[in-house]
Amino acid sequence: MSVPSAWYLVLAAVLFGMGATGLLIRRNVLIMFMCIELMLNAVNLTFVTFARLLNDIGGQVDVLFVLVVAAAEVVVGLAIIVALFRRRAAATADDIHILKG
Amino acid sequence: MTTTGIPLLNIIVFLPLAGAIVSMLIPASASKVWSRPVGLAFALAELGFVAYLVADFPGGKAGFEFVSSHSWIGQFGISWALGVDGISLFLVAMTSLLFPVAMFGPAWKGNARSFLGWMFLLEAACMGTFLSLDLFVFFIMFEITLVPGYFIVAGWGGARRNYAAMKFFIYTFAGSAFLFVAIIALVVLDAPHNGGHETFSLITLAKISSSLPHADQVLIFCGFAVAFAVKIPLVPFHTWLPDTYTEAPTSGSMILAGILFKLGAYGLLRLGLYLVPRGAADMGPLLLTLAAVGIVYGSVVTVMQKDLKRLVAYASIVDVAFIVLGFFAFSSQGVTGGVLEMVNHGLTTGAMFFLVGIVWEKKGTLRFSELGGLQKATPILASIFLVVVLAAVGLPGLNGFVGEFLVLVGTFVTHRWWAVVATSAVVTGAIYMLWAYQRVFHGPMVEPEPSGDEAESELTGVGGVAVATRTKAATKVTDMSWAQIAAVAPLLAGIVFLGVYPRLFLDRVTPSVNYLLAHVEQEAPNAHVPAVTTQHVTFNVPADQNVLVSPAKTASALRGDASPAGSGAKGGVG
Amino acid sequence: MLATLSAAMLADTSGQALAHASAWAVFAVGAAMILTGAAGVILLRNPVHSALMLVVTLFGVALEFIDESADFLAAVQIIVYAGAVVILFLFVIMFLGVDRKEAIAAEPTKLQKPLAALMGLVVLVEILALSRVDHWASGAPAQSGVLNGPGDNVQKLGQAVYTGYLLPFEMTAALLVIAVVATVVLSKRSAGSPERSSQGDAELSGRAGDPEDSEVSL
Amino acid sequence: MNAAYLIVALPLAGALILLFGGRRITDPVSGWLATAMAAGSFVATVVVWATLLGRPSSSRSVDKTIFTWMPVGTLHVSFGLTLDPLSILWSLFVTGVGTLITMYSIGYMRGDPSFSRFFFYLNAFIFSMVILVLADNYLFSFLGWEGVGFCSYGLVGFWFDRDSAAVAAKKAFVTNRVGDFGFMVALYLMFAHFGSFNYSVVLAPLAAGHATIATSTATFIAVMLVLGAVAKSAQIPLYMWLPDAMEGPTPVSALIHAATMVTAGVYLIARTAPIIHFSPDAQWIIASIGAGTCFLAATIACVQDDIKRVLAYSTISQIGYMFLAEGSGDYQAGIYHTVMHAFFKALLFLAAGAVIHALHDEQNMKRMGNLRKYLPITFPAFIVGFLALAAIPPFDGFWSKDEVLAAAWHKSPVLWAFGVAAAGLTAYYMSRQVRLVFWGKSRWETAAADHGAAGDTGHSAAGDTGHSVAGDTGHGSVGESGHGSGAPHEAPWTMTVPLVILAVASTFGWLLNADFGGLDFINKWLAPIFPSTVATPFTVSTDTKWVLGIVATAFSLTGLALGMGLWRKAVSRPALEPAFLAHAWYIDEGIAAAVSGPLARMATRFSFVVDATWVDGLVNGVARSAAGAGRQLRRVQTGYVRNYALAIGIGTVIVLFYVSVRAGS
Repeated sequence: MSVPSAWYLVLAAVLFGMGATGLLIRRNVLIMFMCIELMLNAVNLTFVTFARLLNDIGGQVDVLFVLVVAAAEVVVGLAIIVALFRRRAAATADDIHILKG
Repeated sequence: MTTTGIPLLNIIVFLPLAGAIVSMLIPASASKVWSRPVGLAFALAELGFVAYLVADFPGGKAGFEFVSSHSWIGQFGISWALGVDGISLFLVAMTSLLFPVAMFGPAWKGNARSFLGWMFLLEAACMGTFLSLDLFVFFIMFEITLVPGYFIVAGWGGARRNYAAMKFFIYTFAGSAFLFVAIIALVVLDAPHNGGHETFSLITLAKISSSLPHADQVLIFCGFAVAFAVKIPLVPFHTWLPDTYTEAPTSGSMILAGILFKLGAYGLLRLGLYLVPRGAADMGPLLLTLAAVGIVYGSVVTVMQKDLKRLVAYASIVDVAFIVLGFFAFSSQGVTGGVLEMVNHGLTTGAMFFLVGIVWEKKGTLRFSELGGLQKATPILASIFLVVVLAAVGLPGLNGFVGEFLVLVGTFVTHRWWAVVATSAVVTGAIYMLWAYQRVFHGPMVEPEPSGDEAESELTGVGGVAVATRTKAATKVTDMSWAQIAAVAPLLAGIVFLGVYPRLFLDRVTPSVNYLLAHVEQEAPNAHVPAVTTQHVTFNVPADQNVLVSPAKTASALRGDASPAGSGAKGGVG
Repeated sequence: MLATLSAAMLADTSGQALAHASAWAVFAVGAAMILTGAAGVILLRNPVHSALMLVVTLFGVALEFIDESADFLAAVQIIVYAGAVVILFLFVIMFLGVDRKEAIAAEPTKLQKPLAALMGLVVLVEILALSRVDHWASGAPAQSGVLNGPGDNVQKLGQAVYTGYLLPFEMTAALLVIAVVATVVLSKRSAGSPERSSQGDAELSGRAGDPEDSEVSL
Repeated sequence: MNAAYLIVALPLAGALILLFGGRRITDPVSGWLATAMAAGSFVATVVVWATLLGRPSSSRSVDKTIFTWMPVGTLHVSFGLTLDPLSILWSLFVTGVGTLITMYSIGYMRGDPSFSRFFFYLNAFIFSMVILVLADNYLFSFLGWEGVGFCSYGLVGFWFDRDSAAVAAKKAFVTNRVGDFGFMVALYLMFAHFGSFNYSVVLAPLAAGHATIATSTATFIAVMLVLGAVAKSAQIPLYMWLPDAMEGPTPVSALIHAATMVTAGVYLIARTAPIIHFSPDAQWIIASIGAGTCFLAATIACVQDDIKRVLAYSTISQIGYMFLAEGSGDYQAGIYHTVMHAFFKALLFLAAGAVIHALHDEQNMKRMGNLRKYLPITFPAFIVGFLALAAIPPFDGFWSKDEVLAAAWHKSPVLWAFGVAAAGLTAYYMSRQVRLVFWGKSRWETAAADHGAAGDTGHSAAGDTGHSVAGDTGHGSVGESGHGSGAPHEAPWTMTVPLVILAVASTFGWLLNADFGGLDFINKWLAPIFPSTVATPFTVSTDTKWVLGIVATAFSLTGLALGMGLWRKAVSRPALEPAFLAHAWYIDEGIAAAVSGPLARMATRFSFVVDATWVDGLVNGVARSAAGAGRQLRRVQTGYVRNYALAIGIGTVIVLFYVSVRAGS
């Protein structure tokens, strides 16, 4: 038989954890976006694994949707970044803290 | 809807609102010419309608008259319900009388359109509060009063007006949170006893008030009590009052002291006693004690004030404590006296603040150390002030005495030592009022010297204006103008009339009060409403035994039909 | 190719061992790619390098998809992510000229980094712990169609998407349109606005006014 | 009987006209208007009296209700008049003396800028006083009670621009308010017990013997009412206001603070006799207060320098006699003395006013002297008043005081001893006064030289400054004769006519209640008010009366002889004028020190520390702590997106932890 599902799930969990950590550690907005992509991929991996485990095509369908949403998100997010950079050279996320109380 | 076919109460509530809108709509260019006449017309029209209401109100009836009820938010049992009974009748009358005086009597500067607009809005809200028969309407109206109150103080007040207005707003608004919770709790908890339907109707809620558990009633009453104690204000919730009154413009002080106080006292009576009688009966002794403490404490604090307006403000604390004392005596005389005190205090304090405002105009200061000997230059002002002072002190023949005496005698019947303690105000009241009068009007004429003392001007709240007016004061102090005399005349007439012939008032109030007390007696066995039959009273000195033994508590006795045996002839024929 | 191969191996009982071994091999390669790439993304200081490492991760994920016989998704993963998204990232990086190295060591808030690392670890542990919980899966038969039935993966996926998942599918379409519109609006330069205004700088960095002013004190 | 309404209505009308007329009613007109109204009231009283006299003695009580005042529940109070022997008797001398003094004031107050205000107060006073007396219930009577207090306030502080007058006015009012406290508490208990304030409900059944009342209740009501009476009548412990009240114009002192208002307490006690009857304790209290006051005030009067203050303390002392009589159960004697006192004390005050008037507002006796040569009418009038007050037969005071002392003897010889001692002192201080004022050297000539600069006592100095107001605008004949240069001169006829009338009354007034020959009109007249169920009758044998009368007269004559002898030439005798007496036993100062010291400090602390710091501070503390918490919490909002993300992450971790623990179990 193929590799047990647990391995995939552990792999996905590790990937998710790395993505989350990276999101919190890095200050470059673009890299933070990449970390989000990592987390999304971890989720996708989980979906596919469960689809196989449960013999359900729905998991793969969900992955398709996540792909679409991720694409849309990246597009809009990058547009925002471009708009921000146009107003000022905000190299990092920490330069923007207008909400400081 | 009404006996005469016109929706009188709706007119009374909405006419000032129309006045507010019209006042605001007058263009700025025409404001100088038109604002005052148009405002006066509205205020007098309102007064006319209220006068018609008073004249048309049937004497000797206990229930609500002129009731007007329309469903508003049906699914929650909220309706636009107005009605008037003996208790609210004269509060409405006083409101309609005091507002024109406050609007057009004292001098005020600034934007006439918005000033009159706020004042009319305030009048409408006050009318709505007094007349509402629906808790939802009551709450909304009660809260609306804060908005114009805030803007009048903050817009036309003294040097520290922003501080005062903010304090006033936050204090009373915090109290309102309790009111809101109490109302919601009452409505929700009462719903199962009303066939599962929520209702905000005062009358329906009162009918089922006995089915509410005792503990719930106490809690709900506490909510009411806190909210209204802040508004009244009862010691120790009073500290917003001196600041607000001192900083408010003369008109604002008149309205705040004359009418806004009464909203709280009225609420205590209408919501507290009427809707949760058992809670009221349980907490009654506490409020009585607070009132008695307030009378003594307020008197002591008032005596030492150094500023005329602050003194009048603190004196108000004593007066309103009398109102609360009367309410929670649970006797016919006490509650009626309390209601009369509400009207009295409106007239007296309204007039007092008006006159204080005139003193301020004349001298540019209100500190006692800078005043004195005014009677020489302003005999008419001094005489009118003296009448008002004597009314406040409780000289028989003026209104203050009737209310005070009824409150005290009514309290004595049920809680005698509280009454004895409260009577001490007769002495202290004379001390601080006459002291103030002496310092302002008697003695040699004092010419205030312009001083650069910052702390001083901050205390009196006069700021830079003082210096400007002082130079004027140094030249020549003139007596009151005819317009000012005309403005205060209605209040004086009320003061004298209620002192000499309060019967017009009492005949209409007493039935409602007795009805209320009968309700309390029936719903709350713990209230110990006396049957005002007095044969069984014994009083032992020095041991204070069971002082009041009244086995027969009959409703008829409560309504005042019964007279002591063998004395009916004299008392009744009268 | 690999997919068909492995599918054939699964069908063939005699080749079970081989299939088993190859599946493990694929998994291991994919896992290594994924972890290396992810580590590269979060640790490399140059954004361009990070983007390239992201590609490695995406390819690794695609490998795992193949290993799990999600052929279509593997293809889409490579086309959309590696082909479009990462290119977009690189384009923006180059376009904006922000391929400067980031000083990862410097951190304005002290606790941020250790806490973040700790949190990542705890999340990992918790997820693993949760994966031990098995009573959430009901084991009920699939609702949206079986995965292992006849027909190839693309056919079954298409069947599901255009029948049971039609409405969500349409909504993703709407979402994409909205995203396009949003992008156009966001990137459009408003007329007359200066390229980089000092005022904008102040606004965004929160230094427009001293916040102490707005205190309400009683 | 409808004339009764006129008794009340005429002074009221006069007061209202003068109030609204204000300064438009000029100098003499308002005075004459007020006099006419008072006289009309007197005439109406006489008519009512005559009508009552025409009735059998058992039906001489008529109630007339005007309208209902306060109807609330069982409380039912009316404006109503009761016309009975007691109220009519009081009304007679109030309106009678009131008319004379109003007339006297026309001359005395001439030229005062607030002339009509003065007469407004006088008429208002007479109105209030007749209300007090004629009311048919306690509450309406209380209205008059407070009304006279208000008029007293206005008249004592009439020259308001001098501080001493303003302070004295306030002190009088506030002290009376202490008494009102007692009055009001008595009213509450009366309502709680009887359900009414009407004399016909409260008193009539008791007086008729139909009802009884528990001793404790009777004591409490009586004691509380006596507290009111004590304040109004300036008895121990609330007498301090009366000497200060001499700051008012002299006619006011004569009318309000000697003849009428201060006897209101006597009236109240007489009226309440049916209740007091049930309380021996209360009777003892009243008698003791009376005896104590009459002696204490007499001692103080011996050393006063101010001509009016001597008379003021004398008034306090004499009212003590009235209380003594009432406490001893002989109400008629008390009332008899009240009426006689009204005559001779009004006479003394008016004569003193004439003296002051003649000396341009000099009130210090030490700066008078030898005035008998300059005041041909005032001098004999003053002497008549002096003899009457000193209880020298056959003048008024002798007869009435004799009856009072007989009653006191019956009650207790100790009380009697106080009374007799006070009688001796009275004769002494009055002869001292007469000596200082009318004999000796003309010290006013030198005094006039350093007029204003001098001033041993604050009061005479205050008198100077106060009256300079009137003097500036031409104060009657004083202004004409010029300051200090001209000799003292007799007052105008409007002032002397009342003097003469009162002097005649002081000489022959005693015939109204002579103890012999069936002339005891007052006793007979009042008999229906004080039946045996109200005042237990007692008789003192004629022999005892003789003895007592002779002893008392001996004391009086001794005092008179001592006073006349010791003060024949001396102006100052420090040994006889000890400071503690001049300072009235330091009682007033002691109270003032207590009030302005610790009490004021406590009040100040309440006002400016407790209220501002604690009560307000508590509330502000809540607000401040909320603001402070906000200020601290604000730091969490760094504005860094990653911090927020971390917070979200931590929250997620916590939720996941919870879920895994719960789900794992």
